[in-house]
Order: sequence, then structure tokens, then C-alpha cells
Amino acid sequence: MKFGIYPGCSLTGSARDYNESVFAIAEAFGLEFTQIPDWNCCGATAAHNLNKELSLALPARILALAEKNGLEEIIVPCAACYSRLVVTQHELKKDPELKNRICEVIEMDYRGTSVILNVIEWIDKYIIPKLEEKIVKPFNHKVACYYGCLLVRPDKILNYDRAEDPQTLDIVMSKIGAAPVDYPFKTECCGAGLSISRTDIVSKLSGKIIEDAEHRGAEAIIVACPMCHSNLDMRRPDINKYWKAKYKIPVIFVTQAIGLAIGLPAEKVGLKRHFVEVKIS
Amino acid sequence: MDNLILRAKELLENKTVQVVIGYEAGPTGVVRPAFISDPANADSLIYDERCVQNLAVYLTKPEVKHLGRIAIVSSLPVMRSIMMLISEQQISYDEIVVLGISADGVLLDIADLSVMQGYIDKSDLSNPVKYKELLAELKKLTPAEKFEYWQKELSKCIKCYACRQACPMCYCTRCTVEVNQPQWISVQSNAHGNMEWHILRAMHLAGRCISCGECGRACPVGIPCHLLTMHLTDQVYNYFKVYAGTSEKMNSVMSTYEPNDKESFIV
Amino acid sequence: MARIGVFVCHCGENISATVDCGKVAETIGNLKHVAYSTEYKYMCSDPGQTLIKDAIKEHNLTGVVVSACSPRMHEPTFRKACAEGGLNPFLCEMANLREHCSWVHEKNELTTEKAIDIVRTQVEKVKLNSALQPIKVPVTKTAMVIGGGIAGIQSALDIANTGHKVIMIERSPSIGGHMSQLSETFPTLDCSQCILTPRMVEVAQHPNITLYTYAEVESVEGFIGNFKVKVRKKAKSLDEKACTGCGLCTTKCPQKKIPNEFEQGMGMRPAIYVPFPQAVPNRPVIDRENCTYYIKGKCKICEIVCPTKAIRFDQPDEILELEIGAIVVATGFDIKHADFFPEYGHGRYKDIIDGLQFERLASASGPTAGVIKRPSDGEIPKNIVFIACAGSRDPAKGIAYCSKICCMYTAKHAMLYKHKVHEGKAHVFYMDIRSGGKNYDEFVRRAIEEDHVNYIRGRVSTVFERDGKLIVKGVDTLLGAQQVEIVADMVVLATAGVASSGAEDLAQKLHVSYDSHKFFAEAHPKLKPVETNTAGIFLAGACQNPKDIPDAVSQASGAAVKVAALFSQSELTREPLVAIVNRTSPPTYSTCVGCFMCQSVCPYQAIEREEFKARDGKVVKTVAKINEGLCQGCGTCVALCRSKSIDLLGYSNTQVYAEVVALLNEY
Amino acid sequence: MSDFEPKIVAFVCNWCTYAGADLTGTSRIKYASNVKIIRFPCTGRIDFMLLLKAFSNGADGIIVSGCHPNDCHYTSGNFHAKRRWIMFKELMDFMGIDMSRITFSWVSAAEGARWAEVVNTTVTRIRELGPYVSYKELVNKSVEEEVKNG
Repeated sequence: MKFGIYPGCSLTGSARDYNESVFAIAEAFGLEFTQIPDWNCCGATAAHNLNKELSLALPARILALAEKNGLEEIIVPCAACYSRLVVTQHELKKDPELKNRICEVIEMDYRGTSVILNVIEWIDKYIIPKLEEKIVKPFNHKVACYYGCLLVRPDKILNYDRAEDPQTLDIVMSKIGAAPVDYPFKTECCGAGLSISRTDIVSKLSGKIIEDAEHRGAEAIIVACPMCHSNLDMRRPDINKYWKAKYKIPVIFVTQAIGLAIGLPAEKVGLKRHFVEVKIS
Repeated sequence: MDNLILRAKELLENKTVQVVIGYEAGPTGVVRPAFISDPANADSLIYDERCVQNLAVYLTKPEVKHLGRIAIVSSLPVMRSIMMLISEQQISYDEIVVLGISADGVLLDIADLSVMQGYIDKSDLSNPVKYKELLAELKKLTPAEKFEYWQKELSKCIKCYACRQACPMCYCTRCTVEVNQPQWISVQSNAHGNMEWHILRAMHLAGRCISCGECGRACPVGIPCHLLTMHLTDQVYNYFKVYAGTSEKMNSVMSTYEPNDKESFIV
Repeated sequence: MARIGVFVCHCGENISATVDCGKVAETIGNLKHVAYSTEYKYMCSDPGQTLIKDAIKEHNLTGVVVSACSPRMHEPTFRKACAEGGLNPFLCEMANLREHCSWVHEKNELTTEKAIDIVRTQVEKVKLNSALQPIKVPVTKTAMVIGGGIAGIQSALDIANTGHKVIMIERSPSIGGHMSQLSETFPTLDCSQCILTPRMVEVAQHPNITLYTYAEVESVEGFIGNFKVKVRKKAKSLDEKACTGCGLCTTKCPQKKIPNEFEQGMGMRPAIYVPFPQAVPNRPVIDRENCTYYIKGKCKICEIVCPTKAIRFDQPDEILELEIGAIVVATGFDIKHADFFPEYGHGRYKDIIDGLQFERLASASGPTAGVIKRPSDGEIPKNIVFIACAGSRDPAKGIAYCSKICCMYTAKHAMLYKHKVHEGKAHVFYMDIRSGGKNYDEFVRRAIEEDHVNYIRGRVSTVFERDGKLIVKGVDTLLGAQQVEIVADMVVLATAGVASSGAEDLAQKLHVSYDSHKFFAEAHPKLKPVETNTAGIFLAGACQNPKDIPDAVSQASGAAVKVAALFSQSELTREPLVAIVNRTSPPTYSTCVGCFMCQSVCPYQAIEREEFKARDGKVVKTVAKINEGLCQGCGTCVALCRSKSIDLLGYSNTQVYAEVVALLNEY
Repeated sequence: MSDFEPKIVAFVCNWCTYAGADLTGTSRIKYASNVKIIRFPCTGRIDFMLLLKAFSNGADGIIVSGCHPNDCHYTSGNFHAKRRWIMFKELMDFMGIDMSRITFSWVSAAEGARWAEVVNTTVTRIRELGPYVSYKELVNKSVEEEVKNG
């Protein structure tokens, strides 16, 4: 089977570390990706606030390209892109007329046959079955698994994990030896897109997420979303300034943690690119 | 079709069934239904593209039932007819042996009802392609053209009721046309009465027609009356997402409902 | 030869103001088969009715058409008048000249013409009417009450007090239901047990009530007045007659670590147990799933210690077959349990409990003897948060309805807490306070104003534990949606009231409809709240939707009256406007071919199978047969039947066909 | 065409639309007198053949009306009727028979004013469509044939 990947903007920019770790573990497990050719922006959080048809046409084009290239299954590591793609598939399945209109807009055939996987689903399906034999250095750390919003919402459409108190990331982490703490801030807001315009709000909200994780003795916050990562990691100096604190807890992508557990070097999984130094290994 | 002949012989010889219903070529080469009760005669059985008649129609006939347990050569439409007849409690699966034949003419091993169910489940149940095209053509006409088309066709009807006799689902021992208190359908064949008859027939087959097309083939004057029932088969699927003859359970579209059935014309 | 009498009513001037009644009577009088046609000022008056009675005799009428108001108004009146005049009442029809003609049209010729059409149509119909006799159905005067909670108890006692036999079925070992678990009851704060237990005892001692506990309905057949119910009496492993209820076995049972259902898991019980001290009957049962003897094959300590040798380890389940005339369903409700609300931590943190658990904590006979102690360490909570609407009114959680009782019991809980822990702080998060009911709002005001419970209008987003405290995060919508965070020692969730487990299963056995939440459905939301769509089966209490005690008791009494009214007759009489499947001479027996599509179309399970057998006993034909006790006469089967083998009396095929013809053609 | 008075038959259920039409009367709401009502216990009882019979007996228009979904006195008769009408309409459309001459509606016992509105809009529409000539011709032709053939 051909296996597509949709990187979106983050993975080629601010989340190169994430990108590297996804590719690194894929390679380690003998999995290959084909990047969807000529992919475009998913519309992110902006498009659906402005124009519904545009917000569906953008992801529809991506999915149509995947279909055209015979990519039956596509992995979407960015949680925002994942949410947009799945929502689009849902909306167009529900309303055939709308689908026809969108097809005209994108001037392509769209059938909605691609299976869209987020990073955890992908791990579950292709990594977990072969994981145990590959672990050389169990990730023996207390971790706080932070899901954020887009990985699990809108839950009725994604139909993935429960929106409140999700579990999938915790389960993956315990499989590589980590001990997830009871963490009530799993889906609290990190400030998301206000990262650029209102860093003070991001500092306030992300600070709470970090504080509770440290308070519960977690050694790392585990994420699966580039936006969460940049708010919790890149904005750390602002957060510490806002809260007059010295939070040091690193923020690690789940793929990076798996990479470490199977013995990949820190550089290979992008850990040297973080703002908050990652001392654990 | 050696396999079919062997299997028919075996069933008759070991007395599993008393009669095998299949097809044979008559003296002039015309394919006709065969009722074989002597294993020695099983060699006359044939199965090829000419064997299109829906044999399930015989399963409800008292004179055929009388013969004993029946093995029946069954293409997909026959199997679906059997499913319908079971669901409408006209026959029981125990009374028959299904000699299933696949679309490419291979004898299937239909060991029991669930195997037949499985075969039906994975088959394409929509109307046969040649009819789909005809239906699509007709749908393109304006209402007036449609009216004219059907009036022209139906005016040919001689009320011989061959369409009814050929249909496995028209097993009623008394048909509405034979009711004269009140006289629902006029006895004579005339444009108006013919139309009422064909509307009645199509409505009575809504959700029950399994798209074999036998009614149209049986019509001696060539009325495409099968298009009426097939059109409703399309619509039943369109509205209710079911095809007839897919379950032994009583699930007929017209005797069940969903509270959220969608329509757009009731104000 | 038909001889029809037509009576055109002026209704004062209500009809005659726009319709030329004289012309109507005259025109109709000229129709074939109309033997008599007249007009009169008020047909429904005594002289008007006498006119009909006299004409029937004088003109030897075979049918009557009263052309007046709507049949929905006076059809019974005129049918009765005809019967008194010696004509079968079902040979009388009404033509609606008032509501459907004179009142809705201007005075002109068209209106009179329409009136003539309407009357002519009824004349043509009545010619085809047949004399019908009312249907009589015998009644077995024994009621069954399913469920022994307060609603079932009330219904059973009310029915029994009218002098009729009642059989009560309860699936747990004791009657009492949820009410027996409650501490105090709103709005009076009287002790639940104190008002309930005398009723429980009354049930047990009532000469007209037979009580089967630890019993469930196995199957139900038949119809109103004539149900046949099979009941499974689960083995209690006990000879109830020999047992004196001394309780020695329950104290000696070595297995003591079974979560106590009555205490909502907040206490433990042995394997042989009486659910609570006031249980009725006060006899133990052995819980076979947890009993050491049934698991390991040895123990039998209870048998050894029993002074009357009442233990029966090999006792089988018993199936009772009962003849029942009416059924009251009173199977109550459950509350939504843990896991439903992961963000509220129920089931994860010990000190987050549900409303029923709090009842047990507050109950003097509960696991803490009425002291509010938190489950984790037995400390008395200083700060307690109550969350009303935990699940209710939350379509995202699949429960869009209001559970109705939570606002009131949450106020009660907060009050009870304040009465017991004076220095403690109680907070209530609520969406709206729904306190409609006698003295209800006053009660809530008392909680807020006198007991100083802190009411916060807003929902809670999450509850979590941090440093041994429970953090409740919510919003105060009355303070401009300000975020609120309360550090609590204990949290009580007023989880949604949901249908009792097994409700769906029971509803299917009873052929009673239920809603998408598995609550039993009433026959009409306004006017038949106690009836179900199956005649002879009634609803009482929270099996219909969550209800408080007064509502449940009222409905239970309502259901009892319905049963008593049914039992006041030795035979049921019903209008004979039912469907019939035709019968013909052998060998066809009926033109019905037995496709039984009518069976799935019938809302009342009124269509049965009739088998015709040859002399050798072999079934030669199976056809449909209408149970006239169950048929309500909707006629949906009639329109569906392809061979026109079913007809509807009063609206037969020939009649409606004649109506269409008559309405559109002048004669 | 201005003096054309269409003949319209209404097939209604006893519990909702018949009662609703009674309410129109008690509320004294006026409507066109072209519509005449035939009472049925339930829309589930209405045989599709009766609609054809109405046309063949000279009706220019038909109203079929019953209880709103979920309000059926018999719980489900109107749901079955709905399925029947869906199929009937699809078949009629396919045969070119003018379904705009039939109004299907749900009118409850409380909707007296709505009944008047349903009647009036139907009458107006049928007036615009004119007499149902094609159907009448079909019937007349058939009657003539019958006479001719004895």
C-alpha cells in the first residue's frame, strides 16, 4: 500500500523537529511515506471563520490529490491539519450537493475514500505491533500527556478519543515504559493561535498547563501537535516571565519519545532544536 | 454444466429432492423450464445466457409444491425471489434446495440459507445495466412526454396478466383485479383501466421487486412494464437504502417505517 | 332494498343561514332509495330525536343520515337515538353540514350544492353500512404490578383496596425501591423510611396482594383483560416458610466483602443477606454469584447454623404462569454511574460521589450512621460542592432531557449537610433552578437564605485532585461568565436519572413502546399519560421519566383507577369498528395468502395466525386473523393488503369507494 | 377559465385533519367551497387506488391530510402512509401523471387556520392548472370504447 503524508505548514517550518522525528521512527520501522504532491494550505484555524466553502475546498483539494495519486491512507501529524481534513471529509460525505460544488471549485474529482490518520492512530496501527522488540532504552519517566484541543475535537466527527479525559496518548506512552501522571490539564487551552497576537494570554494559559505538570512530578510534557509544542516550548521565556517562575520541564513530541526509546540519537529526532533544553534521554 | 447435472442427479437419486426445476432446450432449441423428477432425465439440464426466466415463480404454485421437495436452479434474481418468498412466509427454506449459479455461470455451493445470504450480500443488487440506461432515458422526458409514452405503451395492453403470472412475487391466489366489490380495475382493456392496472401492479411490487425483468419479457405485446417496478426499486433504494430480497426477515419497505423517513412534498 | 331516512338540521340558524336546508332535503328526497327526507330546526333536541325514532318505525328505514354538525360532536347522540328507534346504531351516519360547510362558506348556491354533495355521499355510504354488534371481551380481575418501589406499592394498595387481586413482582429481594434508600425527603425533610416502611408492610399483609420478590417477568401474551404472564421466581436458596428471619446466617457467612447494592457500594454485605433491616419480606437470599459454596463447592455454614433448617442449596428457579387482566408497569429508574463523565472524575477519585451515595451517607441507618464522612479517609468534609445537572440537559452527553428531581434533592443535600456540619461550606453549581411544585421554591430559598448554601449559576468544566483536595473548575454566568475555582473536600454529582436497566427488554416483552432513552412511552403525552399504546397496560412512576415521590404516587393512583375502572366491568364493550380478514369456503378458507406483511404494519400486534387443518391434522393453509380485542381500527393493514382480503368495518372498501363516486358525480 | 370551479376531494384522518377542519368551522374561518371531505380513521387506511378513483370520477385536485409525524392516534399509521405516498408520487411522476394536483399535508386538530390555508392554496393552484383534461379524456375515451365494443 502506498502511504501518504501531509506535512502542512508547521512541519516544514516551526515544527521541523516533529517532522524529523516522524520520519526517523518511520524509517526505523521500515515505513515509507509519499508526500502528497503539490499540496496546499489546509485552511487552518483561519479559513472556516471566514468562508465555509473555502475552508472545505482547501482540504478537499489535498484529499483529491491524495486520491489522484493512489494514496489510500494518509498520515497527518499536525493536529490542526488532521482536524480540518477529517471535518471536510465528514461535511462532504453528509452533503452530496456541497461535494459537487466543491469539486467544481477545485476542478478535481473528490470521492472521499482516503483514510486519514493522526499521528497516534498511525503509531497504534503501524508502530505498536512491532514496538516491543525494538525498545532498547525504555522511556522510564513520569510524563504528563497533553492532548490540546484539535486532536480530539470535534469529537462527534473525529470519533477518535473521548473529548474530555482522552486516553490514547497515555496508552502509547505507557507502552514505551513511561508513567503518565493523573493530569487534569490534558485538554485545557494553551492559547493556540493567539501565539502571535496575544502572547500574554498564551503565557497565562500555557503557564497553568506547565505548572500542574511540574507540580505532579512529571519530567516531560508529551504532545502530538505543533501548535501546542510551540506555545509550551518556544514561549517558555514569556511564560516564565509572566508567572515569575522558572519552569524547566521539557516538551517532547510523542514521536521523539518513541525515537529515544528505540535508541535513536537525540539529534536524529530533532531534540536539539527545542527552546527548552531536553536533558532526559 | 456437468456439475449442475451431476448435482441434480445426486439429489434426485438420494431422494433429497423429488423434483429439480431448471432449464432445458426444447425440440426447436427454445429454452424452457424443465421439471425433472427422474435422474435419468437430468442430462437435459442446461445453463447458459439464454436461461433468464425467473424460475422462482413455480415455488408457490400448488401443483409444483405438491411434487415434494424441490431443487431449483437459481441465478441471483431467483435467490432474491426465494429470500422474499421466505420473508413473506410463502415457502420455507427447508422445502427447497438452491442450486445457485453465479453471474459467470458457475455452480455455487449454497449449503444453507446463510450461505445464500452471504452470496446475495456481496452481489450488486441494483437494476441490471441495460435497464438502468432505459430508465435514465425515460427520466429525461418532460412530464407530458412521459404521459404520452406510457399511454402509447399501455394502450397496447390486452389485460392477459402475463406480467402477473410470470412474477414470483405475484403469488396472491386472488388478485385485486379479480375483486368486483368494489370493481377497483375495469375488466375490459382500455387506456384508463390498463393504466390503473399497471399502477396497481407497480405499487404492489414496491419494495418487493427484485429486478429480474420477467414481467417485461413475458408481455406478449412488448410493454416495458418492468421499467415501472424497476423505477420503484431504484426509488426504494434511494429513499430507504434497501433492496428487496436481501433478508429472510420480514422487512418489506411498505410494511415498515422509520420515523425520520425523508420526503419533500408533504406540507 | 335500502330505505334511507335523511334529516337535515338547521342548527338554529347555524346551518340554515348559509345553506338552503329546504332545497337540500328536497333534492336528497328525490334520490333513489331515500324513503324519507325532512328538515328540522334542532335535530339534537328531544323532539328532533323523536322525529328520527318515529320515522324509523313509520317508514321502516334501513339507514339514517343526520345532516347536521360534526360526527365528532353528536354521532353518539344520534346513534343512540336510532338504537332507541329500533335501528342498529351503526346504520346511522352523519353528514357534516355545519363545521365543514355552513360555517366556512358564504351564503350562495355553491354552498348549498356542496351541502347536497356531502349528504348524498353519506346516503351512498350508509346504504352499504352493516348492522354491527359491540364487541365483548371478558376480563380477568387480577392486576399485576411490576416493580415494588413507591409507585408500584401505591398502585398495588389502591387496586387491592378496591377489592381486586393484585400480584406484585419485584426483581430484587425486597420491595421499597429507591425511596427506601433515601435519607430525608423534600420539601418537608421527613424521614423516607418512616413514611415508606408502613406501606411496605401493608403490601406484605394485604389479603388481596400476593408478593413475589426476586422475581422477573419472563413473557407476556394476550391482550387487555386476558394477559397470560410467565414469571420467573429466581431461587432464593431458602425455604421461605421455614425461615423465621432470625438473621443468624447473615452474621455467620464468611464471605463479607461484597459491595452492598443498597448502600450504593459504600458498605459491604455477606453472600446470604437481607438487603436492609426493614426489608419486606424480611428473609435472606443467597447471592449465588458470590457465595463460596456455589463458587468452590464447599462452605454451607449458613445451612449448619440455621436453627430451622431453611437453607435449600439445590432450589431451582420456578416459573409461574399467571392469568392477568391488567398490568401496571412501575419499574422505576436508575442513575447514571461512573465513567460517564470522565472530566468530573467520578469513579477515579473516591470523594466524588453521586446523589444516591450521598443519601446513604446522610441516612441515619446508612454506613456512617448519618454522619457526613468522606469515603477516602472518613474525615468530615469542610467544603462540599454539589453539581446539579451532571449529564442531564446535555445533548452532547446524549441526555437532552431534564432529570427533574436533581434541583430539589441537591437543595436538600446541601441543607442536610449544613444541618449536620454547621461550620462547613456548601456550594451548588446549577444551570437553572427548577423548583416548580408545592412548597418547592420556598424550600430552595430556605437552603440559600437560611442555610446559606452558596448557589453558583454555571456549569463545571472539570474536577480534579491536587494535593489531596478536589479542585472544581467552573463558571459563574451571573458574574459575567467569570471562571470559578473551588477547592473542595468532597463533590456530589447529581447524575442524570436514566431508564432502569432491563427496561427495553421488558418493554419488548410487553409490546409497549419506549422512547430513545428507553423510558416507557405513554399513549398520549397530555391526555393519556398513564396509559400505554397497548390497552390494559398502564404506567406508574419513574419508568416513564424521572419523577419525584408525589408525582410518582399520583400517577400510581391514576394507574390504579384505570385498572379499577377496567375491573368494574365483567366484560369489555368496544366499538366494533375493527378490521376483519375474510373467510371463504374450503379449500381456500380465505383469499388471504398469509404473507403477514399486515403483521408488521399493525401497531397493536392485533394480527394473529389462523391455521386450517385437513382431516389428518396437517396444516393446509395459514392465514391472518384479527384479534378484535386488540384491533383499534386504524385500517393501515386494509390499505396495505394486496389481495384486498382485509376490510375495515365502518370504513369498508365498498363504503369509501362509494363515497368517492358519490361525492364527485351528480345523480 | 375564470368561471372554472375545480372539484377537489380531501381524504383526511378522523383524529387530526378532520378535527382540524371542525376547528376551522368553529373558528368561522372562510375557505373555498370546492373541497369536500371524506373521513377515514387514519391516513394509513387511505388506499392509493382511491386517489386514482377520485381522478377518474372527475376530481381536478386531491388533498390528502393527516396527523403530523409522531402525532398519529394509532402511533404509526401516518408513517406508513408517508412511505406509501413517497412511492406513489415517484411512480406517478415517472408516468407523467401530474402530482401537483395532489396536496399532501399534515394538519393537526389544533390547526384550523392552517386547514383553510391548505384548502385555499390548493384551490388556487388547481384553478391555475385548469380542469384535469388529460385524465378526463383518458377516461372518456375508455368509456366510449367500452360503449362501442358493447
